[in-house]
Amino acid sequence: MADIMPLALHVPEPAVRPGGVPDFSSVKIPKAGAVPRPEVDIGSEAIRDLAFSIIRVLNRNGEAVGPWSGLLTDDDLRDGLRHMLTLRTFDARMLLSQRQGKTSFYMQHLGEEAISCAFQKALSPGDMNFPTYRQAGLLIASGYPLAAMICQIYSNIRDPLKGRQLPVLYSSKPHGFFTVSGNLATQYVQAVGWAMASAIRNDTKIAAAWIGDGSTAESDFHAALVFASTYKAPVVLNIVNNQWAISTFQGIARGGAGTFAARGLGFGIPALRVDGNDYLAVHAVAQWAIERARRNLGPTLVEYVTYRVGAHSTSDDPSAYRPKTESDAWPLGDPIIRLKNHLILQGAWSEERHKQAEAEILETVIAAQKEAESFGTLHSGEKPSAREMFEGVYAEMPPHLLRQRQRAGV
Amino acid sequence: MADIMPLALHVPEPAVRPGGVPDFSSVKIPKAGAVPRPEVDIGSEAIRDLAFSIIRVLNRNGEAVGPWSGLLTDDDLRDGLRHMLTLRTFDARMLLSQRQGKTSFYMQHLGEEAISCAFQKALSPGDMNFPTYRQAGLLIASGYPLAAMICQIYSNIRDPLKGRQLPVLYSSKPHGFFTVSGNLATQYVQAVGWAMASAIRNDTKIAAAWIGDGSTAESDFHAALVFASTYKAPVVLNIVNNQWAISTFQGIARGGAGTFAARGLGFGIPALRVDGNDYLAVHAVAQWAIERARRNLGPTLVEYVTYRVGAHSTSDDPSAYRPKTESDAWPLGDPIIRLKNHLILQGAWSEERHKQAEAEILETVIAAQKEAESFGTLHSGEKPSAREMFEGVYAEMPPHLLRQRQRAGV
Amino acid sequence: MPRMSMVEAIRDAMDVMMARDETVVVFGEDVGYFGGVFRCTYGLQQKYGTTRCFDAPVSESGIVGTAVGMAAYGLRPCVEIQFADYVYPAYDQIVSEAARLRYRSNGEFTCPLVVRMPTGGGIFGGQTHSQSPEALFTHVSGLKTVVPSNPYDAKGLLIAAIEDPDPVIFLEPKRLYNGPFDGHHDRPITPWSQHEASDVPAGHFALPLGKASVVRAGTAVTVLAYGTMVHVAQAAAAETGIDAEIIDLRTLIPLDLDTLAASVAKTGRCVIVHEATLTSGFGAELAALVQETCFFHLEAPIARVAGWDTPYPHAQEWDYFPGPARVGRALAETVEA
Amino acid sequence: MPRMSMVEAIRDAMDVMMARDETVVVFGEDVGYFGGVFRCTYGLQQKYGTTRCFDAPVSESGIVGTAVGMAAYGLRPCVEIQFADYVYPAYDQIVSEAARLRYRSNGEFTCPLVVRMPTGGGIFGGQTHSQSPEALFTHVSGLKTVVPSNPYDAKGLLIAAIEDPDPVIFLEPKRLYNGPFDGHHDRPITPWSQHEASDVPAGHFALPLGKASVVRAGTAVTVLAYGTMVHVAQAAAAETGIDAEIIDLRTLIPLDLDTLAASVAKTGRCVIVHEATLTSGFGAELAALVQETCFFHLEAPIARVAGWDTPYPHAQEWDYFPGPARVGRALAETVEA
Ligand SMILES: Cc1ncc(C[n+]2csc(CCOP(=O)(O)OP(=O)(O)O)c2C)c(N)n1
Ligand SMILES: Cc1ncc(C[n+]2csc(CCOP(=O)(O)OP(=O)(O)O)c2C)c(N)n1
Ligand SMILES: [Mg+2]
Ligand SMILES: [Mg+2]
Repeated sequence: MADIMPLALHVPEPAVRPGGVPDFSSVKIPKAGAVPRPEVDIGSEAIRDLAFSIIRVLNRNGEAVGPWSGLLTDDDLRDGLRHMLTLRTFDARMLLSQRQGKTSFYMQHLGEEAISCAFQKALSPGDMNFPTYRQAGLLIASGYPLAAMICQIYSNIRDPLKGRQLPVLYSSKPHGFFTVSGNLATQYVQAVGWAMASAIRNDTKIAAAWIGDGSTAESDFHAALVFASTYKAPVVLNIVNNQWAISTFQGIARGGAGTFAARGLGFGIPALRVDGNDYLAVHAVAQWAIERARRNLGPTLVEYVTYRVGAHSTSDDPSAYRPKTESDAWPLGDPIIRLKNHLILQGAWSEERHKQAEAEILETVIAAQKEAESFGTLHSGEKPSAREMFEGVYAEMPPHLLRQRQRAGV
Repeated sequence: MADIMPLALHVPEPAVRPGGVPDFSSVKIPKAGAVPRPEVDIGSEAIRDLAFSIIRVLNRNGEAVGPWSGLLTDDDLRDGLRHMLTLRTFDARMLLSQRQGKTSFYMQHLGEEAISCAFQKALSPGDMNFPTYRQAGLLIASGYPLAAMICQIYSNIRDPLKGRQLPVLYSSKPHGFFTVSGNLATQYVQAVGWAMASAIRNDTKIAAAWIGDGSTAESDFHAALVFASTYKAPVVLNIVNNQWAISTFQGIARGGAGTFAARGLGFGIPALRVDGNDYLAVHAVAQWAIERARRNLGPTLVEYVTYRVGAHSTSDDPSAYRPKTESDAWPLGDPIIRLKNHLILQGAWSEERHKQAEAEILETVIAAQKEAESFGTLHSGEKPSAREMFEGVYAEMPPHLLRQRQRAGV
Repeated sequence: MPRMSMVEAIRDAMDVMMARDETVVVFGEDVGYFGGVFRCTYGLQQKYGTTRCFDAPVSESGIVGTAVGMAAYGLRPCVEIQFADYVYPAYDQIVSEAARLRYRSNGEFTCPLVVRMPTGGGIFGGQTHSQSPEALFTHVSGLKTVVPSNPYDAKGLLIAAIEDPDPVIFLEPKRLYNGPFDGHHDRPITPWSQHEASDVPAGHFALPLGKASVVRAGTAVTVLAYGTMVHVAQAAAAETGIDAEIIDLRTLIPLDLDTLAASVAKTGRCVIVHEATLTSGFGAELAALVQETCFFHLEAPIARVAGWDTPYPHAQEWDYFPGPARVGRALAETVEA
Repeated sequence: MPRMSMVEAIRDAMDVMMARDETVVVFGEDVGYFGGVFRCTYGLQQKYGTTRCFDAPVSESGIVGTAVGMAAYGLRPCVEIQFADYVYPAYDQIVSEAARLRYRSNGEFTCPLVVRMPTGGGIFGGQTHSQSPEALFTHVSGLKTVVPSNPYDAKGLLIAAIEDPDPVIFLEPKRLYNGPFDGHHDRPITPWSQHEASDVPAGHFALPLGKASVVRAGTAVTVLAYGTMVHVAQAAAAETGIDAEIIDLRTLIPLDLDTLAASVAKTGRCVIVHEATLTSGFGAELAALVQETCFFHLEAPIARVAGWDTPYPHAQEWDYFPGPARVGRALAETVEA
């Protein structure tokens, strides 16, 4: 043992920190159109490589190329563009609202708009998303009223959740949007259970689970994969890899695996990686995975490669832990600009129409905001009552809560 | 959606149930010596296949063949045989003791003796095992006194654990045997933490984590792999796949993955499968993985393919859920017979010496048992005192416990 | 009426509900083909098929996590945790999710889920097969917590729990599974068939959650107990000859405070008994409530008899267990105080 | 003495211990490079390197699970759970492992571990950034539970916790991090620098675990409080003019029952205040102990003022929070009863 060298702990570090020059040269990006599109009933082993590559449709010139292209009409794509623009505009207004003290907290999607917007497009009515706090695009793309979202964010008297829940933790059963938890990863396994229930009842609905790169480290992620793998649950297991978990770079959660998609392979679950900033690619992969689920072929794991351009939340300042210009260096570009350029190239859009759309959307968002504000904000106007606070803990209020409500005098 | 077929839940079932004919034709068993032995600093991707094969050294004729052979001397092997025989004899006596009411509970190793006995042989003093309840071979192979084990099982006045712990949940720091938990999987991640601590302190000790096939479904398994992968902890992650978790066959925990070893690949952790009934193969693979850890190359996942021949515990009757003859059909044979035959073939052992060894070992075990019984059994003789029950909850007894002990009048 | 053990009553409750309601599903570790390590689900897979009753991976968080999703879908999962000692990996799903779905979604999503688990000691199970974690659930808003003490109650309460629109923690004192147990471990075991509470109605019958039962009327002191301790308290009363009024709480949340308070107002004295460790056990809440509600009736301090604040030991099981002698002593002290 | 906020005092405690003892390691989510979302570990990685202070994956069970292993090896890990609301995934490791290593191994393996976590509401954090789960730890034998209410105590108690040979749950009222808070959320925030408890000794200094402090002497009623509620109780006493004796428990387990009992024996009345939900909160244990110990001194029922039995709501935060008005009302009722 005398010649044994002492051990040393390996602690992964991001390539650069504030003050350094952003460097994404380690992110290997295949050409658009390069990754094949297998049949949906293929086994996970046969498509191992897809967990280590990146499926892309839009190339640098804005053309849609390769086997994953050609699924959406120009109308669909203009819809998609509008959804993304709406989400981005909504985010900007709500960030401002938070700074103005109209609410306590907000979380934006900047740079990640394509993922939730394009995914929702591939779902059918009745399907259920189990989202995190960064998938409001699912709501927007499914037509949920913006004013209702803002009322939730303001915790005002029209908040559908009666002021009980933190801003952005929406819920809408009719829009297939499961009540968001503040606890990370808990809902990943619930999505699997929901999907199992659909299969138990011989239903046709499928579920979609959502998680961030950082949160894949949580134990519930494992439970979800175990149950999905064992019972072949009709669920799409989405991982949004936006490179950061608050101040922690994705290497801390990922460890020695090349990718997050690789996790699925240990369970025999087909796993794909996709350019998360490419609306067409996201939609195509979502459709593929959803079809697998719908045809009872079991779960699919999808890793969306993207970048969190904004702060983690309004409580966060990313300049403390990463170079300010890192987002500019991100090699996959901006999802809105890329789709816009594609549509223009197709002759289905123009700079002018884009400006007009932006203006219209801003107007719509402002109108929704005004509507919401007519019902108050967190610190002004009528609030959900203290009486509401005691409701809904149980279907029927038990004696001890009745006593407490009485004591509170409400 | 009209043409969408209804979903249906897939619930895995074992190939046969009581009344059926045992069938292990689906267990693909490569020839002994067929699997290559890579350098220890190889990357996990380069040895993917090792997670889907089975490393074997002893062939049908009892010869040790291939690149994983040749590490142990005849003396070593005779030691190993003695350890396995001791464990088997010990088990038989303790099962009997439990039926005689000398203790409440017992768990045997029948068919799995090679794993813990051979693994221990590859460790160095100071290394730490985090075992489950089915690795007493680690203690036996490291020379822990049998009488002390029996005193623990009897919860008698000489029980090193003062009667506090369930039988077989031993603890021995000097023998590198971490206090066994009754809660499954919790200690897998503790082993990783212990190994990280060794690396933090620039020590040379490594840790070994142990888990059963069924327990890999627990969430702590994931936490262990995440932390081991991220910090490259010097730990060997052992999975004993004995085909059953109480009444539940391994397919329920494994799901769609071909093997349990495959789990490691999702984390970039080198993963090997080994014939758990082949003392030489177990030792060789253990040595390889331990060397990796010792050289700070990080964690290794090892799946031991074996079969739980006995009942899960003395509370279990396996004939209720699997064919009685299933263990006879198990294709990897009996670890003791295989090592014995090998030694005989080598000319280093004989039927006679074997019988003699069996007799000697039986005598040793009986002597230990007599010694232990002189200090009482669970229901006879002096017991660890009620006073002991109040000790050791904290280093120093806080006032409320003092009051309770007083109240108890002890 | 058929005679049933507690195991049979629990099984029958699930059987009745699975037959009546297609959305009831049962799963957990070893509960499918084998029928559970305590045999509470024996025969259900055979009768209702593998998609209504099945084996789960050894993952308590996965069992409860998937069950929460199923409940949100519209099923009524009734899952088993093999021992209450193993519920902790599922604790987050119970506390942060099951208990809060209704509240945080304003009723859009609900969680009609039952989590069954064997609880308590007395079987030489050591520290990981003996725990009584009820207080860890009674502190959590949104949960109901039930602890039956006999076959009749077990069936009626389990059916009510399965029918309840909210998550219910259903703790089954394992030492009572096959017969009543009054703490005299050295005496022969009596089966349920000789106990009147084994007369269990066939078919559907539910007992309301939130109603205690007075199992022995008395005037000298009120005893609050649940699960195994109901039987121990009865033995203690009989052996001391103290005219105790013994109340079986049956459900801890919601609590039948009116019945408790009426009794203590009458007797002026109160002894609380549970097997869980003393500090921050449910007995603390009971003592706090009783002194608050009945302060001006109380003639003596409320006493608590409970498991000691140590892990549940193996060899010293009967030193740990709050048996009739300890309860009797508290009765005597309280009556004399 | 240097003036410190609570964040600074906590950081300083870790800094002092890391400098003194090479076996002290600090990790958790975002605690390394960034220094923690509340900045409690800011600068420690830079000073002691990435193997002494580092970022952990988002896995509370992994953080505590690896820390238990490290503690068993011989380190003294001091880990952070980002919010107490997120401790549940680690609950099994705390309850089944950290709390029991010493007992079940008869002292062969021990667990000198500190789990720090921000607790309590008052920052509009909604149901998942506001919880006070202390009662879930006080029920578990083998754990100590500490809740400081000011910078001085925070430093002294955290150093004692790190030096303690057993696992300590260290709950930091996040609303107190940057200034004392008496519940008057509509008044301007005062920083710690204006409070005498921000006079914190430099270097090593430890306060014993298990000693309460009388923060206001009085004769009319005893108030038992900890964390944020110590300040709320002081405001309530000032505003009602009731001569309350206010006791800051500082550590819940071990509890300084002698100090509590002496006070209640003197005042004959007791009000217990905590922010956690009422039912089965630590106040229940306090009420049970006080009535047991001081029964013949008590002139009025012991009152509890606590968070309501609901999840912590967002909009109704100040309806939920047991502020000075509610505490004052209980003081008045108890004094008049
Ligand atoms: C159980 C739990 N632990 C910790 C947190 C605090 N937290 C909120 S978001 C976050 C980072 C999540 O990162 P990631 O999963 O990558 O998602 P992203 O924010 O990048 O979308 C953390 C640690 C939490 N909400 N829940
Ligand atoms: C957390 C937890 N859940 C459940 C159990 C009950 N239990 C004990 S052993 C066992 C099966 C374990 O099977 P496996 O991991 O394959 O190990 P083996 O017994 O085959 O060696 C179960 C479910 C437990 N001890 N701990
Ligand atoms: Mg992220
Ligand atoms: Mg097994």
